Amino acid sequence: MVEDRKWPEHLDPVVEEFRNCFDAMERYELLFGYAKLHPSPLPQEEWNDDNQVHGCQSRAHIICSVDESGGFLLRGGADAQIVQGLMAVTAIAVNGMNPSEVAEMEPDYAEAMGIRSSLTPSRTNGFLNMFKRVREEAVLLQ
Amino acid sequence: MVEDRKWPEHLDPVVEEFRNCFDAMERYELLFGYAKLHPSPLPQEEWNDDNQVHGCQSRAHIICSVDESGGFLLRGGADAQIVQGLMAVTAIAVNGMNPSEVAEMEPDYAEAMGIRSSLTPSRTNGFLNMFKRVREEAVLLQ
Amino acid sequence: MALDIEAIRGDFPILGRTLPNGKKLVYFDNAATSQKPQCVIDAISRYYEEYNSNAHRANHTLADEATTALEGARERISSYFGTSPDQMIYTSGATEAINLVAYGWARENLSEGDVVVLTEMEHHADIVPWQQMSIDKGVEVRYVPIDTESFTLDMDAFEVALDGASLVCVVHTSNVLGVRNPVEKIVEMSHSVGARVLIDCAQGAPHERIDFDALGADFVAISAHKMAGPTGIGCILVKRDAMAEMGPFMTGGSMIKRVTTEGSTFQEGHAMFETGTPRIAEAIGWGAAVEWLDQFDMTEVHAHINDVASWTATKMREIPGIRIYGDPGREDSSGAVSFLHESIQSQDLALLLDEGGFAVRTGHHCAQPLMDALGVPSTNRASFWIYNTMGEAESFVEYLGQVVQRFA
Amino acid sequence: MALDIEAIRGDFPILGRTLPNGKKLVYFDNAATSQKPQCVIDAISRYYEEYNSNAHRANHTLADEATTALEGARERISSYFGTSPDQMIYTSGATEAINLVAYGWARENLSEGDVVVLTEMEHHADIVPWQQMSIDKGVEVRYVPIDTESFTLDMDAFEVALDGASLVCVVHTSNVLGVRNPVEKIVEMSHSVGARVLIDCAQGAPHERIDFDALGADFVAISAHKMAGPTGIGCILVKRDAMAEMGPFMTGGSMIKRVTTEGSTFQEGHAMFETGTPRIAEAIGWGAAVEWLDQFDMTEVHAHINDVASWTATKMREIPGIRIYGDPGREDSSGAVSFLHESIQSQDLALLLDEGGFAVRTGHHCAQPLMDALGVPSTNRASFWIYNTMGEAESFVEYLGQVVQRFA
Ligand SMILES: Cc1ncc(COP(=O)(O)O)c(C=O)c1O
Ligand SMILES: Cc1ncc(COP(=O)(O)O)c(C=O)c1O
Repeated sequence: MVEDRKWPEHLDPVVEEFRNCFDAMERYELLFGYAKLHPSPLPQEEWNDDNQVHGCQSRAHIICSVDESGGFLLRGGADAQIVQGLMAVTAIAVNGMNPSEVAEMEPDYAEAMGIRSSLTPSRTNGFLNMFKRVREEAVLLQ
Repeated sequence: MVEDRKWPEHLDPVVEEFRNCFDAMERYELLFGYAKLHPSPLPQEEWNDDNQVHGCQSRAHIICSVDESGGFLLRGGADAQIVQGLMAVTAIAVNGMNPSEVAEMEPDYAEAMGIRSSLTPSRTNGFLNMFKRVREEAVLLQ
Repeated sequence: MALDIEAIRGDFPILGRTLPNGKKLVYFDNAATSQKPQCVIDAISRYYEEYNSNAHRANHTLADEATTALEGARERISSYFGTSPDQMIYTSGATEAINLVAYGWARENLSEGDVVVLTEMEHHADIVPWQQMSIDKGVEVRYVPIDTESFTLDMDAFEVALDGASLVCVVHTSNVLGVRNPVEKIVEMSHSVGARVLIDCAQGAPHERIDFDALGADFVAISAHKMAGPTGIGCILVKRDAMAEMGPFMTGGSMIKRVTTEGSTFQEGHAMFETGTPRIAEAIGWGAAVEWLDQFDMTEVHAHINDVASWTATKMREIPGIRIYGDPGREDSSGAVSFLHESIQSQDLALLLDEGGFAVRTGHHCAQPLMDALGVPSTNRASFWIYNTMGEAESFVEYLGQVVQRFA
Repeated sequence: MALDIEAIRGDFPILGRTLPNGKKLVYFDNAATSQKPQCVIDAISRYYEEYNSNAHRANHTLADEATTALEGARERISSYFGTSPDQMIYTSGATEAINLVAYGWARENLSEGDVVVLTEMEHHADIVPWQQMSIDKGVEVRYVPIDTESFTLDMDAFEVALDGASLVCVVHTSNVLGVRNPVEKIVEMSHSVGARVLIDCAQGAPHERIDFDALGADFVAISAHKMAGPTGIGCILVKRDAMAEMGPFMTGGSMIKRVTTEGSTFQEGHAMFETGTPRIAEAIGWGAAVEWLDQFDMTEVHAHINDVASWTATKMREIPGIRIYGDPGREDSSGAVSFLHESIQSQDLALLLDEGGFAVRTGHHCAQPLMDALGVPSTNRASFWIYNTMGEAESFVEYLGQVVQRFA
């Protein structure tokens, strides 16, 4: 697995944790946990039309920026815990990375984590829309 | 056949003639012949909107009346020979009959004659529309 | 004679399906679309395999067979709905049916200041066309509110709204609440003030036998795909005198009498509103669906569905945090159970239920004004049909209970 | 690599059919509708048997699978037509496609005195909507005549008609004459005077690869059922900037952003024009048809069809009394052979041919202005497609000769 992964090495333990879950429901439980432990949450007061991620049936908002040391910072919030959890994992992955690295990232860690419902574009939880938006913003922040 | 026929007895020889044909093409040939020998044709000059039979793709016109002796008279014309032939056979059947008998007639002689294309309402030669119109007029002439 | 649900299930190949995660499918999304029995699927395949042809002007055998089947379907479907073929116009579904009334009837007959009465529980398909008519024509649109305690239409408000109305458009059965409106009374009251009435029977037709002539509504909109038929077809039933007031909507082949470069004349009656190559396979498939449905007594079907819905709702109410919108099991209810959990967001709940094999719909169900009235942005909705079993309902309630326990 | 016609025929179950009179079916009515390969029929059945569900807002597995298949079909079909999914709007066929341009674009952008240019060889679907626009909006409709010797559009007259035109609507290939118009030049000339162009590719798409982006037309109308796809579906391809000028046509669910009792906002782009439950099975079937067609080189397909048509027409001309309308075999021709016999009326001839198993279409072919220009009320039309063989053509010509001998 470590060979062909396309996510930053420091995400490995997180991915591993999900892979060690007994079943899908346990993975969702874990994801709900990550949702609560989001490293850089975007409080609901800051949600607005500009930072809304479209194509999600639930509401999702992100703001991307670069911190003092040039590292990427993804702040995000969603009303659905599954989206919020995937946002949290994504933030763990990208926060601190070089924006140009973020711009190249692939969303396959979600698949590796075994979150089935994250995999198809038509799923309205909108993880893929969120991820695409992150990459677009990373391009602009390079 | 004579048992359960629903057409006037004097049509029997005509029906028989068709039944004795070798195949469908021979029947059509015979029908083309009857078209030319229509006993009471309606010349094209008399075709108009009022006497047009609707629901035929080809043009068909009929005028029904009662002659001096109280017998039904069907005059008809069509630009398609197959319709014209079926009209001719119909005229042979109904001419001279009592209108109330005509009003009760069924179009099954065409089936007995083996004219397949006369059988379904969707066939655009419109035999069935023509026949229905004859019966309706017969009701009015009773 | 009681319904043999297991035998009925046997008619539906999809109901035996195992999902990619190994769970058995439990299909509770019937208000969105029903499943199709094998005989419907076969009728469509047989058409394409044996007698596919463009219909009308049928001078060859295949065209004759296709036309006969197409018109036979119209006979069968219109007669199932208690009316005659000339009062039925094929559309692509209930949405196009209502748009046809807007473009074909209202555009010709309504003008500035005329009043169209809707209700807060209409589907978007029965709201947006009228809002557009209001923009284009200056028509006034009124919304009859619902009572959010009983989840029924406020009939006093309806009576008030009727004043001066030209057209009344009411949903037969709400796709969110499962509540059936008193459509007989609505038709009567509307006619008494001289208004025409459209009843949106998209949800009604799968749950009871709609008798168009007996109901007396001027327009009834129906979708095939919610009543065992294929996608892409439905109809609008139109009373003869209302049809006589209509002008053409979509134009082109078939609906004409004569076209010249100077202008065209049109067919009369329902033929004026059907243009282009007909939805032949779809009509034949729908005919087969109606024939399939016709073997059942719809009163029994409704009772069965209501039993399952009622039992499910009762059990769900025992699960902490679950709130139900509507009153499943009530006489005027039919098979849709809308619900929310107080802390598990509806999308999350939908995905967690999906993990258990349960297909429920989640969202605003194309009824945002109703969502606004209920004060929620969306609901989860389990909706039942003829082939759903008490066993499925039991496993659903059990699974939902576990989910709530783990995730709330 | 030459086409293996026998192998292709093997894909079409209907082609093996024996008619009730014992004759083998010879299907020469392809311009009305094509037959469907087994893979298309199976794609539809598989949808209903395995993953039927309403699409969009897909929070359960079945809905996800249906949505993925529906959108996958849009990708595949739009890419087959050389464009991107956002420039494609599903309709029920070419007729609705053109009506969508009339209601969605012309209603918003044309007003009294604006000029719409048509041709005498348009199908009614591309005439009547513009006549209605002329009644509703006072738009002027001009008809470019055809040269009845060469059966081609009078391009000098076209140039004159262009003066002051806002919209030009031309059929890619005539369903009666089989003649392909110089659509590239027509697009260029129309754009040079600032007019938008609609090309009716109902007949063009089955005979050549339509590359929407390369063609540069603003609107292209297509029917699935004439190109191996199911009934009830088609599309309008719309250039991005033309789409931006459009307003909503049919309204209801899906095409909205937000509905309140105060009013509604709509989706942008193609989503604004698709409302109601999608034609899911139909889209999936059409996607399968496009995939099937995509295995062939359409230049070879066209050459094969043209060979058969050309040979047939040449032989038919040797039969006494037969007159052909069009010039089959010519480079700009494609597979339709319209004809009349001087003394055997066209309906009679159709039924006599049917007796031999030959399915040809007879009538005005929804092109009465063209019939008027040709000075006939109707024609017989044999139209060929990919699976027709020289052997079928031979038996047709032989049988036709016998009919003429016997019945003329
Ligand atoms: C040239 C042309 N345009 C438009 C149409 C209408 O297509 P449809 O009936 O599929 O809507 C046809 C088909 O008959 C046609 O041949
Ligand atoms: C009450 C109601 N009306 C109208 C519609 C629209 O039907 P369709 O999408 O089949 O056009 C629906 C289906 O979602 C509905 O539930």
